[in-house]
Amino acid sequence: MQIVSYLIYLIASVLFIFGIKKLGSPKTARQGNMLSSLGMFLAVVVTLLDQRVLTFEYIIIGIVVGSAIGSVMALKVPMTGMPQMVGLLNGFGGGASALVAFAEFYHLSDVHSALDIPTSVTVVLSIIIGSVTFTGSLIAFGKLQEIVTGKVVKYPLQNPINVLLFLVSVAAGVFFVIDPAQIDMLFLIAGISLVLGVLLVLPIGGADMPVAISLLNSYSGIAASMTGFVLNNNMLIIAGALVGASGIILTIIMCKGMNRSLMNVVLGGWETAGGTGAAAGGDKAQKPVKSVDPEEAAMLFDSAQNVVIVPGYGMAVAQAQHAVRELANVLEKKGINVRFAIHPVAGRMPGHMNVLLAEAQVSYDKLYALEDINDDFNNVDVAFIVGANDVVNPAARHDKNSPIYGMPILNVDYSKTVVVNKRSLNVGYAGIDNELFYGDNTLMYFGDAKDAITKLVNEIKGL
Amino acid sequence: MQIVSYLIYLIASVLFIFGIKKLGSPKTARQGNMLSSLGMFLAVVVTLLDQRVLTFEYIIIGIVVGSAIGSVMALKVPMTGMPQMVGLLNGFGGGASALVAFAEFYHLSDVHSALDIPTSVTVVLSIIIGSVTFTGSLIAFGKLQEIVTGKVVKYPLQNPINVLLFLVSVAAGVFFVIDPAQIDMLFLIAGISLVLGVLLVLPIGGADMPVAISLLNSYSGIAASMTGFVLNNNMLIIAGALVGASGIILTIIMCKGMNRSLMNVVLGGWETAGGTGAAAGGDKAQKPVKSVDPEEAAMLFDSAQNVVIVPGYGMAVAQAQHAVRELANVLEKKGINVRFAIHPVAGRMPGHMNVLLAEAQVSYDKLYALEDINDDFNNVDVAFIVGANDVVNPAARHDKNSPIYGMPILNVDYSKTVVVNKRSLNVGYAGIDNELFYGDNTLMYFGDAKDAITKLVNEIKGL
Amino acid sequence: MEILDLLMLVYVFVLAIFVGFELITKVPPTLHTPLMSGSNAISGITIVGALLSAGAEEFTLSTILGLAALIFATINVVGGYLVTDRMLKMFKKK
Amino acid sequence: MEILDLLMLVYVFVLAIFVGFELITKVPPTLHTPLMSGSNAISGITIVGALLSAGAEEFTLSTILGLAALIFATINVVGGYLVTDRMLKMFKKK
Ligand SMILES: NC(=O)c1ccc[n+]([C@@H]2O[C@H](COP(=O)([O-])OP(=O)(O)OC[C@H]3O[C@@H](n4cnc5c(N)ncnc54)[C@H](OP(=O)(O)O)[C@@H]3O)[C@@H](O)[C@H]2O)c1
Ligand SMILES: NC(=O)c1ccc[n+]([C@@H]2O[C@H](COP(=O)([O-])OP(=O)(O)OC[C@H]3O[C@@H](n4cnc5c(N)ncnc54)[C@H](OP(=O)(O)O)[C@@H]3O)[C@@H](O)[C@H]2O)c1
Repeated sequence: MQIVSYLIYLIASVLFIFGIKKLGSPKTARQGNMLSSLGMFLAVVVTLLDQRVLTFEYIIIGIVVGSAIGSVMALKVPMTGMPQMVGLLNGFGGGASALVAFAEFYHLSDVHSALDIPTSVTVVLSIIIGSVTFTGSLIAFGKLQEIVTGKVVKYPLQNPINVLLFLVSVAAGVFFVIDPAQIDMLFLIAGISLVLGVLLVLPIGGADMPVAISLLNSYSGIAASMTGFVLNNNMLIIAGALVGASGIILTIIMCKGMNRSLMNVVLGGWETAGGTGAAAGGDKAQKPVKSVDPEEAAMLFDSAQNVVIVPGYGMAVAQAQHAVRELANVLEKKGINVRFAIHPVAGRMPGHMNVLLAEAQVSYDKLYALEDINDDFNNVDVAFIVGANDVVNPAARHDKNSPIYGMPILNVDYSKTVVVNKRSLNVGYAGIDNELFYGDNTLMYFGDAKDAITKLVNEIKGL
Repeated sequence: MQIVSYLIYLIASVLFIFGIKKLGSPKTARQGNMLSSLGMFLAVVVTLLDQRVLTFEYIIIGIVVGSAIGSVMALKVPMTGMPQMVGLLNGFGGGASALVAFAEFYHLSDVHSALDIPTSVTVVLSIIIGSVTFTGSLIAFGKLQEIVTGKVVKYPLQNPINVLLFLVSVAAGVFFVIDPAQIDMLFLIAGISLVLGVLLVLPIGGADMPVAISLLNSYSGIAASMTGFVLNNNMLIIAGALVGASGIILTIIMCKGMNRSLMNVVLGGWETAGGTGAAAGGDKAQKPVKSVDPEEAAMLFDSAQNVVIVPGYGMAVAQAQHAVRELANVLEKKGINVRFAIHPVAGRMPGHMNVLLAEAQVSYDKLYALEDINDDFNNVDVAFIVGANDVVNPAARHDKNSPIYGMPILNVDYSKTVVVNKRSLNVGYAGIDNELFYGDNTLMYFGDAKDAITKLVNEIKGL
Repeated sequence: MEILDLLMLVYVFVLAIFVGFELITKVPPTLHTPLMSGSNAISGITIVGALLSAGAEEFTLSTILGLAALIFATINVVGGYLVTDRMLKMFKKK
Repeated sequence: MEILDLLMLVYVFVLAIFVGFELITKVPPTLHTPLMSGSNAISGITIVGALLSAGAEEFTLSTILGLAALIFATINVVGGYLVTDRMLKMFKKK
């Protein structure tokens, strides 16, 4: 019997691996997700046949309640709320890991007199990682949902306190491993870790949350692996490791795209990040910008051959993806070539723009990655920037003092005309002014993205 | 102690993985090979510290003798002899696996009264795979070295006999697993497997040997994994699996490149493969070809802007890689742009041309893969084919009846002029005529590649 | 659990990290958001541990903890896979 | 060896196959010949088994077989790595 379940666990692990492999292409991605969920289903069924599972009432309650809550969340969340959603789900996963470690501890100490060292070490690690993930993710969710302040929260002795708390929980862990009867130690560890999760995420700026969530996602994978070590179950270890790798890689991609170190993000480095940019407001008024109204903009588009649309965080805020798609349709009907240029860190999470445009039914072969379109801006008549800012800031190319110096950007300023749609001259995520707005070939088209683009579309239709 | 050695085995496994990872780029490849050999070194050292190793005399003898033979072989073999060399080394690896399984059987039956089932199953598998690999590789070596006939050897009842032998050895294996005291069964299995290795490889045509060697390489990896199962050693399993995957992937690449199924190769399908092509000789004489002498060829090259050199198996046979490199130098000195187009299955093993040109010190950034250069032949003034034939046969594009129909080829016929150097109008590996030779823009430049190109270079220098 | 058994598990862990690393670096940026939520769903695999704890015969503290863990893990799994599927359904080429 | 222990090893095997597959499909054709000889050298890892057999205290049949295996495996390892290095040394960009 146990052999069969081991074999099926192996099959489930292989399904997880294939699931992620198939996520490598939009064509097979959905199938991959199904394979992965099939793996999960097999894992659950096999576990229910385990000899340790004797009563099913609580299980049924748990699964029904959990599935109901999960489904409602999944079907209700708007696409723009994805970052929060992942954060919240992630928190539940971490919480579950910590709870399982506790339950397993009680179970084992009923059966044997004392836990052996590897088991008690992994119980402690599971509880630490799971608890930090739980509260950390909840805070991240709160920040993105604007329940908790999005500001960088700094308080005196911040780092010393965190280090101290961490050391205390490690010490408690050591005591517990030496004498696994000391259950108080486990509670102490859990309590401290829950607090630590809050303290670690609170200082991080709201706009940096996706990095934090991705990192916590990685932790929750590692927590699952730890649970696998406790239960001596390879499948948990494999699944957890896959998630751990995924989280850490996405975190690194985001940090690279933002041109910042992970340390800088985690320690709440950029106080201005995500701010309103009052700091950079000083000399802004002096420099002249050219602005256009819907009619002029429409004429510009009408006479173009080659248009590239560059969406950014503002498109997500304004929920303007459908309007953008409408614009592309109208232009294409006029025989104009329309492409989308997607910067790797446009928006607030990796692939953010792609998901929104997919929602608005833009075909994914019209979406070009930075390296595939950047050499072609010379041939572009109109580059239309929709709520993007940092990802098109030419300072990244030449201004050594700029905080984003060295970050790869979309070279929209090389096109014949640049039309920028945003509500004001305010700064974006990085909190810095953007010289693109003052360029000779730049025209500002002010307004909320959704409104402004709807107006533009109507004008073009009227031409 | 055992913990330390397990940990170091883990490190060695990771080194093997990194070693192969670094083979992903020519810049890091050499370092990768060193990491991999460091892994092997660690594995050997740790094993020597194992409590089972008590006497060192035989070990020293074995290592000294083996290293001496191995080094001499490695340093003496010419680059053109690589396929044989790999085949031979591979055979030794397979042989070692079978011998270890035997030795382990004796050792274990000294210690315990009876072997348990998993152990005896893996002992049997190790012996079968190892023995087949051993004799199979020796025959492959012999065929390439022209000690054994390179022809497709067919005899009556070929497949039934092989199947029968295989079934007998499986039956003997089952008897052995049921009663592991029956050592005769092991000898029977080994004997049959050794014969089977010969019978399986003998029918395969000489030119198909690289496929056989690559497949046997995969087997020897699997044999190593089996030994890992016998010894309960993860490192062996991992290393073996890496080799197994590598062998099978290269085999598939070769089969795809040749547009044939693995079955077709293994069952000795193409009797004409590697033949002299008398079959296709019939209508050859009728069609007219244009041929050039060194002087005319030199003038052609001299007036070109863009030259692409396409090497094939003939370059390897003639050892003409140095002459080719000399040609490229001379042309480049005249300001002519020279590139090399490398077909994935040019030559007789994957990467064959690359190794030869690297030996002649051609910089690897001048070597273009099929997909990187194929769209550019329209802009090429002279395409110079050196001993290639099938990989430039346009029939693959349009002649549905051709055995190579559908195989991707280098579109040399799209260039302004094609100069083909080979000794005659004879066929190549696939045994089929090549319409390229009769094309309007094709000029044949007959002669052994090394001589002919040396003459050409002298003429060009003299211009 | 013996230390040597633990080491066995470490091997599995290390190899799985390599597999994960190689596969995930191949996922194109277009699919990074679904990757994030899809891999998050996989991390709900602790549901297995939760089932074992929630299904114990006697109703003990372990069962209560297990039930809570089960609810949490189920939310993570069901929510994660559904939301990922919802996103991926939208990725189309026309 | 218990069947369950064997299954543990099967996990390792399966994962290693995945790692191998992902890594090797990334090796460019330029390096396929060194890949072939380099991975062949790795298959000489049976040298570990050979050492264990050749180093047994008493001189038995097992030792003789082990010695033969050791010589074979050493040829494979030393020859394989050296010849691969010889090839790779030549790959240069100028
Ligand atoms: N994608 C990721 O993975 C990720 C993760 C973490 C951080 N980041 C960071 O996020 C930034 C992304 O760059 P980005 O160019 O996409 O965005 P951005 O630099 O943050 O700029 C967004 C712009 O959108 C405008 N906007 C806001 N609401 C709008 C509305 N309703 N209508 C029209 N415009 C509106 C804002 O200007 P107004 O206020 O004037 O309208 C703002 O300047 C980068 O700095 C990146 O490093 C990205
Ligand atoms: N690379 C691999 O992995 C691999 C593995 C297995 C099979 N194959 C197969 O091998 C073939 C490779 O194609 P290929 O175009 O490289 O070779 P090919 O089609 O075999 O043709 C080689 C040509 O070289 C000429 N040649 C022989 N010796 C010569 C010399 N001394 N000087 C000048 N020319 C000489 C021969 O013509 P003359 O006799 O007229 O001189 C012959 O036609 C493909 O069919 C492929 O499927 C490749």
